[in-house]
Amino acid sequence: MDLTLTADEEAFRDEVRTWLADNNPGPEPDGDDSAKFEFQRTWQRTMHDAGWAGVAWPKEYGGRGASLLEQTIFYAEMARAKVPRPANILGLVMGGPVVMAHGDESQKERFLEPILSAEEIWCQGFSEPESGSDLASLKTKAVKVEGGWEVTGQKVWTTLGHIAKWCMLVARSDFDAPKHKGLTYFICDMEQDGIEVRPLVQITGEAEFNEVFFEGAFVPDENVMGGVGNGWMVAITTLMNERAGLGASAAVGLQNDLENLIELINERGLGSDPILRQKIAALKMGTEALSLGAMRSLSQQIKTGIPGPEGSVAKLQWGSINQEMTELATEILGPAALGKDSDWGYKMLRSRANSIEGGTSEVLKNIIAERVLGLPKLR
Amino acid sequence: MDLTLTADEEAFRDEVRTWLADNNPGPEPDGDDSAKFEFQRTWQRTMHDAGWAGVAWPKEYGGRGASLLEQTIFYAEMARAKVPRPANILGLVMGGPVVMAHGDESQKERFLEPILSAEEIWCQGFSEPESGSDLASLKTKAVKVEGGWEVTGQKVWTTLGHIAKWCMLVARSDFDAPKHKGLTYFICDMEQDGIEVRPLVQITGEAEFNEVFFEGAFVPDENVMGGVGNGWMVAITTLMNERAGLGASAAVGLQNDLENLIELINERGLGSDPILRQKIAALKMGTEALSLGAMRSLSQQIKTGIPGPEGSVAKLQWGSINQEMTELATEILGPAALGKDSDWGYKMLRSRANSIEGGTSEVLKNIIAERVLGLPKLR
Amino acid sequence: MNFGFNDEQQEIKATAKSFAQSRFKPDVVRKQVESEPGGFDEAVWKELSELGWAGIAVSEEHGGQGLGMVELVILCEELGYAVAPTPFLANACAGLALEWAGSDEQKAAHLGGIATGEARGAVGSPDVFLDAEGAAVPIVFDEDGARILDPNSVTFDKLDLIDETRGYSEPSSVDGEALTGDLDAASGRMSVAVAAELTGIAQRAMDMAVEYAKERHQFERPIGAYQAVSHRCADMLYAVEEARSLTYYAAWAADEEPDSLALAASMAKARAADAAWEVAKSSIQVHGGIGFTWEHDLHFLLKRARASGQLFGSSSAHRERVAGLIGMAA
Amino acid sequence: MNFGFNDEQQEIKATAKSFAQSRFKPDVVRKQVESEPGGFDEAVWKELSELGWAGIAVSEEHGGQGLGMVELVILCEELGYAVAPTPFLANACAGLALEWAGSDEQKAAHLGGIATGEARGAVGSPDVFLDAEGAAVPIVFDEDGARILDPNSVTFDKLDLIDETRGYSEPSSVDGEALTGDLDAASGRMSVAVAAELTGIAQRAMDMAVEYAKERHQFERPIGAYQAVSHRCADMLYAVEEARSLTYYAAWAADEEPDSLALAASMAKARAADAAWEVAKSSIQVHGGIGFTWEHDLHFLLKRARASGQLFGSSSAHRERVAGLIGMAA
Repeated sequence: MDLTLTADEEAFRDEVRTWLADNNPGPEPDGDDSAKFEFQRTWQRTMHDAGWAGVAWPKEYGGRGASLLEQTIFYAEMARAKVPRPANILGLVMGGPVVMAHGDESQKERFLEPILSAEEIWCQGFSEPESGSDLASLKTKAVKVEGGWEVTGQKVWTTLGHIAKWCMLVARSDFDAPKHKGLTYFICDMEQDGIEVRPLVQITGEAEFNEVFFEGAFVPDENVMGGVGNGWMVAITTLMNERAGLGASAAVGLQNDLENLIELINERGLGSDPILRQKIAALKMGTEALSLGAMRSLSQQIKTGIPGPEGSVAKLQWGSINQEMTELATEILGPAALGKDSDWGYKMLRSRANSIEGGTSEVLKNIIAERVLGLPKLR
Repeated sequence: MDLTLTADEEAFRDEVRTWLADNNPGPEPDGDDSAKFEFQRTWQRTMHDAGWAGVAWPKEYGGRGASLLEQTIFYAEMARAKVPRPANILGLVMGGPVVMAHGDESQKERFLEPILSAEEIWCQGFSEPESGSDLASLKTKAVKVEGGWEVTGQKVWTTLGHIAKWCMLVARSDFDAPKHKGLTYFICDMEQDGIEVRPLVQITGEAEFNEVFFEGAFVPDENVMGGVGNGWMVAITTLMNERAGLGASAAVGLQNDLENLIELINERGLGSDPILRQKIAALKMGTEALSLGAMRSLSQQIKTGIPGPEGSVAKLQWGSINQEMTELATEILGPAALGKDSDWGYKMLRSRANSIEGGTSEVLKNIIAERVLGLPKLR
Repeated sequence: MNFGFNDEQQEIKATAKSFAQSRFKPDVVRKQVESEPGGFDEAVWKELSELGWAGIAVSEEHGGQGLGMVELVILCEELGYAVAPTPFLANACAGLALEWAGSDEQKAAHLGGIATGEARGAVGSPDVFLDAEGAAVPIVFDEDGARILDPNSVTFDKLDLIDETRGYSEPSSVDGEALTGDLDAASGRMSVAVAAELTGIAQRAMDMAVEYAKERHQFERPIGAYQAVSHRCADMLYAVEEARSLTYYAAWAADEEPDSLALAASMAKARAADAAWEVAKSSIQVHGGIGFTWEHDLHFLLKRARASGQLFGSSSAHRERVAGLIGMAA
Repeated sequence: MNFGFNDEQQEIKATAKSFAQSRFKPDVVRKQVESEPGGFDEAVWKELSELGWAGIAVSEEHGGQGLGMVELVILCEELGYAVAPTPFLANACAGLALEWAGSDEQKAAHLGGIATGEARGAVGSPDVFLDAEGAAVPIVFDEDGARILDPNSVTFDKLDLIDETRGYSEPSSVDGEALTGDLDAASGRMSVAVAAELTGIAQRAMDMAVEYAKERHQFERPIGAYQAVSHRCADMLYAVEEARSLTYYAAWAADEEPDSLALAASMAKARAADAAWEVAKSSIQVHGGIGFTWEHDLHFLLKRARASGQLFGSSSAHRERVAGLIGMAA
């Protein structure tokens, strides 16, 4: 057991840290979302020019081909340096990987480079109003037509739907096949009639997500990913990518927030409050456990090559720690935290979604019970 | 809304309170269980001679025919006066009521009086090793023979099984009928060969319960209760009796314990500990809510005549409050509470069963979800 | 002993329910919030006042109904259930403050207008006032006591809080004419009124969760058939019922057993505040994504629960008070 | 970076597991408790010592294996998993106390016997000692520091605690020869050793719950198919894994990054103590009635979890310490 970095690993970390220090564009601009987004796009270009955008991608596809550990170090350093997230995040962590895993040569040729350069933004069209946790029950239908498919239906929770060029779209191409079998994974061009994108306003008052309405939208045959009828399998591997390696960087984010909270508490002269001290200690322990757990599963994965289900555990832990921390912060701030301009107040409201987005806590616990503990599935 | 007692109710309470003050036999003797039990038997006789043993029973059966409210007052006063429980508790709250509800004249003639006088002790033969929550899956079988039934199987969690004269026994008399239909409710004489009673030692080291093994035990036809094949219905009504009206007296018991705990805390100079103050206040609020909830449902029942499911809620609340309180007390006492002779230590261990006995928390929540909230049953 | 409503109280409850649910339909509340956040409909306030509710707990000699806390609590709970944008609570609390802590002159001067709703009262702290805009009798509570502010010399700067179903503002000054009576008697009752509103909010959030759990299907079952959801709903029920039991008891104590008020009020306020917040959060979890959207009504409940929960003392402050009142040595 | 065991550590773990599970089979533990509560099998202790484990973390110059806390933690976890009646922990803690806080003379005098297991060490507080009966080097820790007691002049009165898988006693006197070295370095490591034992207990309680949830059927389903049970088990998993991550980290820090030991040790001890207690309770709930019976092994875990959880400071005391170490102003 050795939790220190090897010389090489340390060299890599220093390289990352130095580069981030030199190129950190600073906090995102206030004001309208499109300004924020252009800021993120520029930032991703900067990253790409230095070869960092595709840190996890193989060299052959323009990535850096970093090892699992290096990726983790990179994401953790990003969180540590508090740099913005790259504009095309879904393209980088989901779109690219799925094209590399399931795409043919021409698809790789067509899609990969513009993802790295943030020239073409990607969004995800999985969830539907009637299919939140139960992906296999998707109803959006794709009908075979001359040279391609015609898609009709509604998707929801589509981040960047209004800006994206491409949508990772899972739709039902065969209504006679059993639930899981009838789905196909498409790369759908968002720039066409027959697609309407409406912002979905959250309880925080902002609109991170969209609803997307498909009314006979066309997808050419060459944009089918992984073959007709394989949509379920392709989508699942993509979802795995979403959760993998989350732990380490998430923990750094929590650690940053926790430090701010402790500062806040001390400023208000509450540092000696025994109840607060117990709660802060518990949050610290949870944050450390999350980060250490990520390192343990990473070591495991490096050794065995198999990604464990720890992503689900980490997601769950992160969500509950974040909810508890933001709630505690707002309790301390009192009425001030109820102001619409309060940063902690916003975080507190936003955190309510942490136990829903990217897999509800209930679904994650099912996964852990079944896949980790081997408990029987409820039939 | 009026939470004060009417003149009559107050008169009744004063009568009870005075009588209990004059006749309280004091704490149970230490030492062996049989001494304890005889003490309880004598106490029940004293109660019966004054007409209190059957406080809830109709006058015609030797009871006092007290109103629902009077019963509640009586039980609360018993808890308040910290008098022992009557020896034949199961006979009084389950055996008697079931005979009165489902028995014929000769059965009433035969069974009721000796219950009140504690001459004949009753025990309950419902649970089996394989059937804890799932009563309908009982396997103990009753085979028709000349003049009666021959019973073979095993029962568990049988309080007083070693002392009881009669066992409220639910067994499967028809293996072809659907689960719920094939059960019959018997009053089985425990004083016969073919019945073996073994003490069941708990994690506390004592044996409150027994395992009872039936090996061709005989039950005459006249001891069938409510008719062959009606066992399920008869048993369910009995279980209702077990939980009804629990709240009020349970709350008094918790209130007594809470006062002792506060005294303990103050003695140790910990009364000003902010964390303890929060926890104690929460326990007080839970205890008050339990007692008030019992009064609310009682008023409801008096008005509508229908007993609500509040018994299940109260059972659940009581259990969790008792578990939290005993745990807190042992934390405060530290290592001293780990002594086998520690009263709080014993209570803490014993409380672990509160969320299991008389309906597990899981089953109670199912009941509340289905019967109170009308949520769909899991099929 | 009858821990239930008498006929008159039941009639009040029935009327209040139908009034609240017809005048403050979800889409009406939404329109109010989206068109004029923090505002309310004067016409509906007039209507409500004409029912005598503005002065339900104001003594008859001062033009009120002369009813008690139990009756007031019934109204607060129903209006809370509807997250009604109305100055009812603020006005009622001002009435309680004057009724229990005001001098005869102060009562004579102000209670009449509060009872008719034509010269509204409002209450608040130096940081936050409730529905003070346009109020004739703003009363501030702070560690120095309570004072009636002069609406002509004090201005109220609107605060943009997450709860937009009610008007929050900050007073430019907190100087005024002191209330010299029994402030605990007043603030205890004010806490009970808020506890009732919070109980109504918790009940509504639970009802929405239960209804959704019956309709929504995932994996070929209504989600309410899964214990992760059904047991969550069962937990909501205890929270709601505990809050209600303690709140009704506190209201009754205020009317019939004032010695118990201090303890009862703190227990009620702490429990109801926690119940409303926990149940609202839990209801969002049951709803999943849709519960996190602006277009769904749950967030009005969540935000009101948070804001009202902090009025007149946090839950931990009230628990701390409870501990002292039940004999924990300081 | 490799947060996993190296080959030697894996070999130790494998040996420890098979040793603990063969020598401390459930029925063996039960027989020990029922025949001689608080006692242990000298022969097995001798065997364990001959494997070099009694002195695994004792420096080679004093006859030990000279291995680190990581290796010690592996043994503590496996022995905890088996709720083994053995003086291993007490002896190991005494070794740590001397190794890190003893003078050269004290080390020379006592570590040898501790390393061979022939002159056992034991640790405790003025209230409670662990397996001190027959120990040659009893060391007391209290607010005045730590002292080696003279076994010939001190008697240990057996305490009848609910945990009968280990010997607890009270010393007749706590005077002795002071340890003058770095007591924090010693007690931090002692806490980590206990945290490891507690992690093993939590793991065992979880394994039993999961196994039972797969076998036990109610209402025509294995109970593990119900979310009330399966999500309970999932919650156990985080508790166990959090305890393990923090414990391994603390052990590593003790060996490689001593500056982090104080914080790491308190985090590990607090988390592991709570995990063991919560998981043991939760496992009883999964088992239902049978889990409440003496004939089932769960109560040995529950009671050991409670007793070990209080060694060297309660969880809240350790959290309090954590708060101070991460910058909460006193």
